[in-house]
Amino acid sequence: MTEEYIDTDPFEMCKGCHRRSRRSQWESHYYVCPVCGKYKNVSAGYRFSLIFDNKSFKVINRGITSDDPLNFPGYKEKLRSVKERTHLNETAVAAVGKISGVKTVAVVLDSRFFMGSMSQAAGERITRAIEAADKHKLPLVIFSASGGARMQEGMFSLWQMAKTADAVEEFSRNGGLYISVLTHPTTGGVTASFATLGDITLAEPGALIGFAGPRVIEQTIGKKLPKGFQRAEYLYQHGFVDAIVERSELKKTLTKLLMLHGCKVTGGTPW
Amino acid sequence: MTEEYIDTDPFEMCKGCHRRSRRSQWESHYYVCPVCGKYKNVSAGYRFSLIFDNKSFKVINRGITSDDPLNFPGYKEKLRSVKERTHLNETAVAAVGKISGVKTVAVVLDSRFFMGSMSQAAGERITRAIEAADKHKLPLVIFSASGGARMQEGMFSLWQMAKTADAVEEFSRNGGLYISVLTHPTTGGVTASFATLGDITLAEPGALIGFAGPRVIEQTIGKKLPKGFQRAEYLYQHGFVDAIVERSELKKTLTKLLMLHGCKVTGGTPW
Amino acid sequence: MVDKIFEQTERIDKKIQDIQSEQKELNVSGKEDKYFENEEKIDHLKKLRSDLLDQCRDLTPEDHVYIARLSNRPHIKDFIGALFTDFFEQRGDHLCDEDEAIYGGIALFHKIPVTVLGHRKGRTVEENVACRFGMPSPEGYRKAMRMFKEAEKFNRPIITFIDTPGAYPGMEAEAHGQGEAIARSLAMMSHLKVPVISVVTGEGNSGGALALSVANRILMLKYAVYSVLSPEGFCSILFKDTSKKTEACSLMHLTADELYQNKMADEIIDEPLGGASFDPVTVYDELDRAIYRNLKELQKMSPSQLLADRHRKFRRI
Amino acid sequence: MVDKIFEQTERIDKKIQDIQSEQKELNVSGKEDKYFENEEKIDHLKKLRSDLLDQCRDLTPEDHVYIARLSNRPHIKDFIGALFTDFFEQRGDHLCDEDEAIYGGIALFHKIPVTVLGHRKGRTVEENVACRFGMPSPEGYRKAMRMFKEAEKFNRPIITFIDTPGAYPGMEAEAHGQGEAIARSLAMMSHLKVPVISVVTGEGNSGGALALSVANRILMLKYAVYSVLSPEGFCSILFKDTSKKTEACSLMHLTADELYQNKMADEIIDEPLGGASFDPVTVYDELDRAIYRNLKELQKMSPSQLLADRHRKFRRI
Ligand SMILES: [Zn+2]
Ligand SMILES: [Zn+2]
Repeated sequence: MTEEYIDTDPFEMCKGCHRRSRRSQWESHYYVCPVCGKYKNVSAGYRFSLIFDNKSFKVINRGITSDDPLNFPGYKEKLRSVKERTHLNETAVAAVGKISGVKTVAVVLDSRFFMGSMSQAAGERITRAIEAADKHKLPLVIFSASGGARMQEGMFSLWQMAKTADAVEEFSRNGGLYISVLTHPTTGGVTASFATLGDITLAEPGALIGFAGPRVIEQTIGKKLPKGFQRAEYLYQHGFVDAIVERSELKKTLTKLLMLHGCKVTGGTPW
Repeated sequence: MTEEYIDTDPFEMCKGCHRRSRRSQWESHYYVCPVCGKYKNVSAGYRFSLIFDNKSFKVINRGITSDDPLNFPGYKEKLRSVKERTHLNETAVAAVGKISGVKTVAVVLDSRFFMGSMSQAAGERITRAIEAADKHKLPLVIFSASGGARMQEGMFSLWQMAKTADAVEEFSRNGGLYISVLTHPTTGGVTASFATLGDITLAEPGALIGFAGPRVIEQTIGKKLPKGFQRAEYLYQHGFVDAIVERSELKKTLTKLLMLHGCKVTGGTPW
Repeated sequence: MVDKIFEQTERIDKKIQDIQSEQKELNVSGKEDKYFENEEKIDHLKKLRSDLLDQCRDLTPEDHVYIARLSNRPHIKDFIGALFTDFFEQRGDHLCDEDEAIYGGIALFHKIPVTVLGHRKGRTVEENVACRFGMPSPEGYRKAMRMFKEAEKFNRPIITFIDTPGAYPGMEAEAHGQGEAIARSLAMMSHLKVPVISVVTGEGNSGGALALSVANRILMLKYAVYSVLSPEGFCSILFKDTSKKTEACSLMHLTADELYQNKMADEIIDEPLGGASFDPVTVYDELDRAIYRNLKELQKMSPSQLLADRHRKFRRI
Repeated sequence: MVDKIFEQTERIDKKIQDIQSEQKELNVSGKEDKYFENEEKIDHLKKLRSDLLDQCRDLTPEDHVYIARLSNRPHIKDFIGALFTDFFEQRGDHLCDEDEAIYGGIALFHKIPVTVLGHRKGRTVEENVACRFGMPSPEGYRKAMRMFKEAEKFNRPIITFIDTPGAYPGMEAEAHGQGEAIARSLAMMSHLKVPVISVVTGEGNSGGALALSVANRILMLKYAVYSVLSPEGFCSILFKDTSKKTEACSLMHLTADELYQNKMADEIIDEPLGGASFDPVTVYDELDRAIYRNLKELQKMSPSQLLADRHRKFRRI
């Protein structure tokens, strides 16, 4: 499965330093800018291939796609054009695969699809993934990224918060292990539901993580926010994130955490 | 039962305003200074007669008295002299009686006995009172007041914190109702154990309530504490106390709370 | 539109009051001509007022938002005062601080001990500031969770009142984990073993409203609104243009009727023409009956049935 | 007394080191006379050192307090590094803030996943300040409670390391409920369904130490102390005179031996003459064996047996 952009330009620009690097360079650096170190958003497929053994995994719940519950003017058309442009069909993709030999359910929110906004379909995919992990007693890893609610779906979007939080709580009460990985940006309803309910919370360096958006806060308090506020490092400092993990170290860290929670991992302890 | 000081002077001085008022005046004002409103510490017997119907109650666990577990020089003698002077035999007194018809276990810490410091005997009396409430499924009310640990009993004093907290937790898990009433002063280990574990926390006006003593804090931070810090009103403001209750209103408030927790109270709802 | 009507009714009400106080004096002094002249005036004004309010039969969603936010609309303290007895306030999250934007405690509802709580906007300017106009900090949600847990321990039904512009977007709120506090409240509510009834009384915006309304039954006052975000926020995100509020309100499906159609509101509590503030008592009466009826139904369920019932409600969305 | 001995041993150690580095050069340059002369000096110094430490066989309780507080004594991070593998740090109370005075996470102990945590004093000045010399705020105790709950969920044994002058006496700590945080930790620990082992490694003072040590087994390093309050605080309360520290230390029954006699410490971990810092590895070895043995015993118990065992321990005091 591939969901990468199709593009023939062999170079790609960094949104941080605006320097262009070769695609091969980006790839060998895990899509972290070889020049300035800024993290690039990556696709669900890439995430899965990064953590699952032999890049092998099975996508689940792919049939669930966004509806238009409020008959919102222009939404159907926009959905269609975003799907065509991004080659994605929803912001959340779920898959089952093995992490160092441990069968695991993983979900990735892809912020390139409607800025990772929470739709009914995304909420349903996430909920079903949690339910699958619960049913089969598998560990759960969710890579969050979201700009907030899908406005065009109104309350149907908002209620996904309750639905997913309910599912995580049930999973947790049944003893399930849930590792939440916060990636850039994780804001709004996603931050206020499943993303902050992990047993372990990891974050990628520099990721923006918060409930209210920085602009809204600035408008409310009437001043500029200090540099670094709501960044992964800030949350680590204040203890809402257990560890900041480089993308290149992610699989190792997940493996270690699975082992520490009693899973039988294969292939030694390379940390 | 009476544990009042025996004194023939018909007047008594207020420690707040240093004015002398008639004993009868003090009594009709619930031992709140008729001049300045400062709360006077009162005996366990007085507390019981204030809350229990017909001033009728049965003291329990009175046989448990302070030992000298560390063979601390002079402690036995000091215990003897304090007992003689105060006509008390320990800081904690427990009793069973009816509050507006509801059979209830109550404990009072009397700060006139060794400044209400926690001894092994006091901890044992409190624990047994909690266990009695648990066994007979009765509500529990504890009036705390303490200067901290009984130094002469060392670790035997400290461990009363764990013992009493354990008892409250067990009582609570079995569904028991515990109303904690914080009176002047509640500090140290008592604050850090049963006193702050109530389902409902009440406090008397102006009571000093804290873990560390004000002097220790001032020494640590190197400046004077602001007026009102660690007072009942401050804790109410910061949400660690549900209500500040005048002594004259105490029985009414307890009755209301018993009723709100499903107890059948007698005599209407006079609030 | 409705703001114009309310401006006029307010003026008329003022006039009626003035004349009525004059009438009292006239009644004493005995100037009958003037007295009857005034009576006619009053009748005329009342007719005017009634005609004006008649226009409120057909309100736009934006009008609903306007009414939902009226500061003279009944607030949490009014509802508690009218529907409950023997209220005992509970304070604080017992972790960090007291948040006045959430108000609640224990009370009797038809002699049944319940935990009742909700957003508090405050009425005076001082109260507004203390309550941040009903926008809770994480401490507020954790205070609510503390009350939920206690309600569960003592097997008390929970009744929440929803009226908030949303969670407070401030620096300290973020530093203290606003997102996680809301998430934990959602998770906890979803698994409460006691009946939970939520009443949307004013505006229910965003996660800040949802955090207190994962309920078995959601009742909405006729002019209350409940939405994914404030219409202003919605405009700025979707249209990058805050002037399109009228359009936004229509697109958002935020009125009680629309939510009822979408099966998010279970019941609508009628309000008089012009809204609850024109006759709060009738609203209290209907709300009282509705809560009582729903509570009695829910009390027949076992804890696991209550959980399943709540789960179904949110799972199917 | 012991401070004088340590001053001298430190000087001797310095001299030995100086000569030893000189020896290396001499070895190369081949000046044999000087070389053997130095060897004799070293032997003599080592004898002196050993004689000095011999005096540590008979230490006063005050000496124990001195040793327990030595900054070069093994700290939490040393113990975790020596006794555990695959440590993963957990941060924060997820309520208000991170408190560096409590340090901990998940790790393997003999391939068994455990939750390990304890007080952290820090070693450098910056660390000392960040950790408030091991004096936790309420956030620290709530962070510990978060770890306790997770340990219980995943059925992980808990091992805590005690080394604190007490809970931090500051304004914010009081405002955030220092007393209640400690109380809740005591209550929670008393009812944990997993094995809990506490190791007093340095000084364990007051409720701040007890809050992390409501354990099934309490092990104490030979020179660790555990007491109701710091000896200084004890003096100022009981004698209104801080110069009586020597007497206070003797009266307080705070040494491992005395606590063992009073059945508060279950086991004493031997330390070399002069204390753990003179040879940490032997201490790690013995501690490792002791924790392992106790853990294996506790793992045979059911959750309710573990609770009953812990309850008995504290109930009988
Ligand atoms: Zn770059
Ligand atoms: Zn006075």
